[in-house]
Amino acid sequence: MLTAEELTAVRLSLSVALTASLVALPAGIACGYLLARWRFAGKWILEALVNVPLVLPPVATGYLLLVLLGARGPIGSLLWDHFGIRLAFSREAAVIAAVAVSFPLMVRAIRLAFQAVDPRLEMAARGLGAGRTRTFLTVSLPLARRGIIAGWLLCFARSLGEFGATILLAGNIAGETRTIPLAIYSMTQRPGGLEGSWRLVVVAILLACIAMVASGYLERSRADDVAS
Amino acid sequence: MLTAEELTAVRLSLSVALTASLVALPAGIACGYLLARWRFAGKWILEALVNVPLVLPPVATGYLLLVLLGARGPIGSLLWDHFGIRLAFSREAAVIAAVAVSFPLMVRAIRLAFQAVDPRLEMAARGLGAGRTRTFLTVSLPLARRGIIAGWLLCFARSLGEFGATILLAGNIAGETRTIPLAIYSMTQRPGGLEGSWRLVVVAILLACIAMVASGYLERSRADDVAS
Amino acid sequence: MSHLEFACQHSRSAEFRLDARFETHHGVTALFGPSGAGKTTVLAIIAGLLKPDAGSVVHDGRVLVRTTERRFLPPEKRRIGMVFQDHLLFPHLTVRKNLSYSRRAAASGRKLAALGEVAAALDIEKLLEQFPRQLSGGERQRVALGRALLSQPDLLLLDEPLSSLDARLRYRILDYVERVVRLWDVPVVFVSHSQAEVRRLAQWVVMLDRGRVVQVGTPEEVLGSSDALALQNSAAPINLLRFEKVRRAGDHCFGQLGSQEVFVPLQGPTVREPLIVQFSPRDVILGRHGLTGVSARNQLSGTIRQIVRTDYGVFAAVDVGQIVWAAVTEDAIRELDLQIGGEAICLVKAHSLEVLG
Amino acid sequence: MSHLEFACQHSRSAEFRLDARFETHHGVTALFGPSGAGKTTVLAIIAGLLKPDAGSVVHDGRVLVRTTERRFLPPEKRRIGMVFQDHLLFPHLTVRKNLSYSRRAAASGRKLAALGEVAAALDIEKLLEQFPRQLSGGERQRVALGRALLSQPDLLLLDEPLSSLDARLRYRILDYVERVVRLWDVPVVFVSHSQAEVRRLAQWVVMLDRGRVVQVGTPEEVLGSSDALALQNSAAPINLLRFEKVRRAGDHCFGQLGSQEVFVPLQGPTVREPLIVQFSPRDVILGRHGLTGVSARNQLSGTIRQIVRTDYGVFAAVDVGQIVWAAVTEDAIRELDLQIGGEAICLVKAHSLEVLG
Amino acid sequence: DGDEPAGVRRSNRATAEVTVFAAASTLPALEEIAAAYRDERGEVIRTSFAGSSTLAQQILQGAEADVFVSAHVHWADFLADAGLEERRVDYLSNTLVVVVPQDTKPTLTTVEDLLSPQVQRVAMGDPEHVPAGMYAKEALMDLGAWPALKQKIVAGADVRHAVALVSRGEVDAGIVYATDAVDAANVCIAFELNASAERPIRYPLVLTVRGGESERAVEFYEFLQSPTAAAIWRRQGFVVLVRDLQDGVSAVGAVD
Ligand SMILES: Nc1ncnc2c1ncn2[C@@H]1O[C@H](COP(=O)(O)OP(=O)(O)OP(=O)(O)O)[C@@H](O)[C@H]1O
Ligand SMILES: Nc1ncnc2c1ncn2[C@@H]1O[C@H](COP(=O)(O)OP(=O)(O)OP(=O)(O)O)[C@@H](O)[C@H]1O
Ligand SMILES: [Mg+2]
Ligand SMILES: [Mg+2]
Repeated sequence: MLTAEELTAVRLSLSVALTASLVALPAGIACGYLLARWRFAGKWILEALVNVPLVLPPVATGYLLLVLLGARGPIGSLLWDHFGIRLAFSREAAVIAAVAVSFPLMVRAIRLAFQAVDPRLEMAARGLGAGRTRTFLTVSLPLARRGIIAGWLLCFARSLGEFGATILLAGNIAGETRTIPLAIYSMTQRPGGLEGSWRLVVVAILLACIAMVASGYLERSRADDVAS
Repeated sequence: MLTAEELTAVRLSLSVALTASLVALPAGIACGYLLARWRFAGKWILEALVNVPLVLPPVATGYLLLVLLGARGPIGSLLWDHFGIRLAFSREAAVIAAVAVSFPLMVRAIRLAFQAVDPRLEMAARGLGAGRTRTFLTVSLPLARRGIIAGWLLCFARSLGEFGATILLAGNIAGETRTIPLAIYSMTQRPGGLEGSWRLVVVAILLACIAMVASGYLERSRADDVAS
Repeated sequence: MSHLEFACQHSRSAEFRLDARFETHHGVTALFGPSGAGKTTVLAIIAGLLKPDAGSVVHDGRVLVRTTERRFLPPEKRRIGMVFQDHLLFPHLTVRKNLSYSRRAAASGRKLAALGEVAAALDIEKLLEQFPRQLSGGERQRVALGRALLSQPDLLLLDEPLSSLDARLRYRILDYVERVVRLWDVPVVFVSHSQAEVRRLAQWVVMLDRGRVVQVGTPEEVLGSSDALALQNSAAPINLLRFEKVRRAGDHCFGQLGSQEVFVPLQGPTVREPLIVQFSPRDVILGRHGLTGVSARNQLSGTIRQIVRTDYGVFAAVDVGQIVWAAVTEDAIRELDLQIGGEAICLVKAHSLEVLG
Repeated sequence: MSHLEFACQHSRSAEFRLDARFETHHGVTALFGPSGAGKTTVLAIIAGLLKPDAGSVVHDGRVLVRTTERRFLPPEKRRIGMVFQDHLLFPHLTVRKNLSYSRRAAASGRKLAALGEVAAALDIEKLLEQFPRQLSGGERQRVALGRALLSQPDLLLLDEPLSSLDARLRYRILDYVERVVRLWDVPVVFVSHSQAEVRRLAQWVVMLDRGRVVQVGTPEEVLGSSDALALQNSAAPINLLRFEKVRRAGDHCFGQLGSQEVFVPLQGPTVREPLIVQFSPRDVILGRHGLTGVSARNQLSGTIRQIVRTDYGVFAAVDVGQIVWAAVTEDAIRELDLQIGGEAICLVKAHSLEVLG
Repeated sequence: DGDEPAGVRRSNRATAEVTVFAAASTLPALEEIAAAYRDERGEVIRTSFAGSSTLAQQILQGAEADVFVSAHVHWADFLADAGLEERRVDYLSNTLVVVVPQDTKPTLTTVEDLLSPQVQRVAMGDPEHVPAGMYAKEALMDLGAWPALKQKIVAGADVRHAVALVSRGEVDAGIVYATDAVDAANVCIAFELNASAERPIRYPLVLTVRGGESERAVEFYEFLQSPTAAAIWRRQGFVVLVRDLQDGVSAVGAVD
């Protein structure tokens, strides 16, 4: 049904989105917890920082990333000089772009979830001898489970749809960085191409459906026994 | 500090994002509540539908909207024939594009918040004689307040950064639909390129900060009295 | 008079299935039974918070649920006030707003109570502007009770409404609840683990165990019965005397026990037959012969049937027509030479007799 | 022997400020006081769930908090097991996992209890695979108690651990808790509104009111005191006799009341002086002259000082050296011709005397 | 240019306004021309800038464009095929240049240099759809260098993206329009690349059917080709093709 090119794009998209959402998860959880539970001086700065990619057009985010991570950028040149790593225009760049753009969404969902956890339950755990770490792992984390899954899913879905930052940082290289959105974009830019992109659009919609069903399954609330 | 054109873009962006997030709010709350509390046959379809714009590249979303709402589209032609309303290429179109793209984010945050409300509290309210509506307005809604604010904010922020769908549905018309992201895009076409747009980028970042501080204020949790 | 008919089945888990049927047309009905017996489940079904798997609940002719007809009156239409075991106060509302949450109009011609009065009775006047999370456990319980009272209910369901209150408050609130119930004739179904509370408030007791109704009746019947004793396993036997005939004399009366008579002070204007009184073995003084010049009005002579030594003390069973248990000391047994088969006189203060009816 | 020193100030709201200081080196200490007195606040500070504004808590020489030194031992280091008033079970864990949540190793050489034993004692064996939201109120309370017992604590804090249990379970669990406390010598601080529970379990009582310690002492001292009475406001006066001198005789003894002696059965091997006994006015039978041949060992003669008619009945105060209140009926007053200034004999069963010490 | 009266901004449904949809790369020039037109005739022109493809799709979907300035003949053809074209003139052209980051010595002088190992990555507009990329690809194919260079290509979302990549030193060279290269920071032109003879670079000016019905639209359409406008086009680096010669068009003027 799909052409080889389309298939590649789908596979690449999935792998980029999956990698991005998984890579972002630990940081997302850490950030969400920090913002939900701790009070520190520069908290709002961290918050604003995390959220900047949300307000910026993705292209600008991509450009800022390029400035940072590009061969001449402070981080990029460091990586290049010391490790011989070139980030821009690689699959890794696509992942980074996806992470940057979808991270705020993940953090916000996770943060809300942690805020909803009764801090007295955490205190109860500590009273039972669990240190901060064990309390976090056995009480806070599982109780925030739903929000974390939701955050992960948002991140995954947003990564699937990410276009602007990706094309800037990772370019539009078939088989390497040409994810579904980039493929759709490329197609729509050719006369008559728009109509040709419907198959990928359908695939994207299907992916949305699958993700929804999966998340519904993962987040599934245990049956409430109140009548409704 | 800002040129008149930039100021116009900032003002326009704010007004579009504000309108979009406010217009989307009732529907977002309705959808979030429906998805959190009700069980119905086609639930996952509604869910997938809401989430499609998240997975699709915004350009594709924009194109779909254009096909629907454009002068030749089924809805667009209807509006034009019967009401003399032209949606595409207006500020309203920018609002619609922003709503479409940011709606899934809003719904997810709100849905999570409603899921976190103890259904037994709702039952208690009904036992006290409050009907479904009053229960919703006086118990569910205020208890989901934080998530609703978060959802609203996500929607607002995402709307501020929206580019792809906007340029397709609303065009890039100075003073009418040229929001900050479109202005940044337009500037990159001018001498000086991307570098010339830094002022708007800074403005966008500032807006992110303001939004964060504001939401922190709105969502502010009352002091918990457990030691930490 | 209010009438409640309950007949429902409901499975809460593989372990627990409610299958209870009872009726009450009494002002105050107590649900009694061990933890996990299904008391809260019954209340939740009456209030409409739980849809039973099968069965029906009818209150004063109104069908609240009837699964065969697929009828389920939504909770807001039931006019039932409920105090939940875990309070369920609205966390985002102040105490005042919690109390005044219900806007249900008073049923024709009666307004149960005003906020100020209820707050005063429950001693929560100073807490009106607090939020629930700023309250102590007992304070929360009182607010929950107040909220239910102020919802102008036709039926009040109270799930352990006084369990975390000290004696003083408990008495005061019991007084108040009693007054509300009497004055406005609101029927009450309440759950309590305190025999004292049940005896004081309830006219009818439904005893549940493992989801089933094991006994229904007046508090005397139910609380005094062997089932109740088994369930309660109280530390000592309890004395129950049942008088089939009662002779009325002024504001007191005499229960007929064979040829003997027992003086019973009466609170109310009416005497029901049979009359059941209850008293503790510790309220019985054993003697060898009749006494005069004491304020203890009841001296019942009988035969000692049994002397039992338990962890809780020594008890002697005296057959005076019915069995009366007396708590005795080893010294007294020796001194009075109490022996099985011997005669003895039971001295019981009329004050010690609790009339169960 | 365990030793707990508490001296903290903490403002919870504009209305409520805790300012309490007490010490206890007893096995079981009860916190007693009306709702909102600050009992939960005290426990929360001891457990480390609340940082006091100022003050210190020292347990067995370990400084748990000392604000002047900015020391605050985190709760997980305190080895304190707590049962919360609202249970705070982990909603995402089964009962079994809740019970076994604590992995704290038993303190040197002692393991308080195993899961199976605790579950059996608390009658929650069938619930082990359930989740907290599937439990009834009383079941939750028992799981919370079990969880605290299984955390191998050096100090147990129990906040109304038995309030929603029926008498049978309550007795059984009291027995078990008593055993745990005795066998393993774990000190306990507990909150209860039940005088019976306090009398049964506690060796030391700290009475709180409005954030202040109003009295500290043995249960007899505190529960019998006028303060306690005022706080408790029990429906009737309570009789307390204080014997400065006690004559020991076998397994009982005689308290000296002027020239009269009061027979007191004793449970323990030792007699403390002064000896305080308590009994209800309803346990007193008034007579006009001495009696023989009755099992009631105590006949105290005295002068009637007062006759009071209350909502709860009629009471006569007899001065037998100390005041003894007796509940009487109007009939008895008439028949025995009781008058203020007249002589009377108080007949009190030795069994009715509760020794507070 | 941003300070039009507020009333104008609001009147988005005023059909009377002349609306121009123009390829983003013509933005600086067109804004200047519109300003000149306003000064001269007192009439405000509504402009919308985006990729040519986007604009063409929008017009196809019924967007109220009177004039369409396309960066590629494809999209003009596309509209013509859809029957939306009233008049068209391939009025402008552009030049392809190879640019390098300013701080690298401009050692590149020929296409062969691009193939050398010292050049690892070459940025250009996406040859699949960005006009500049398509022209560059055809030019390279003409030179036979495309197959070898293909691997080194970094496809930009548009020319500006390619220019940015060069100026950031992200790539070793870029193939862009002269119009984009002139004013770009940290970029200098190494050499010019001749466009394919078969497919010369053309910017068609299209008067849509809708525009043909409006006198004012036609007026502006003609103004776009007036000497005033031509001067502006040229100043912005475009090549203006003049039609006064018999055999079609010839280039006059070049980079300023
Ligand atoms: N949501 C639930 N899911 C599954 N089982 C439940 C649920 N709620 C209660 N149960 C079970 O149903 C039984 C009856 O519960 P119920 O709350 O009616 O008891 P109860 O008589 O009120 O006890 P208590 O005095 O302890 O409050 C219990 O065994 C309990 O474990
Ligand atoms: N989080 C809080 N914020 C403000 N005030 C509080 C808070 N928690 C408790 N209080 C107040 O502090 C006082 C003491 O509360 P505490 O819970 O210690 O009482 P308690 O003795 O345990 O009462 P109870 O027997 O009703 O549980 C109460 O008046 C209560 O209103
Ligand atoms: Mg219950
Ligand atoms: Mg408390």
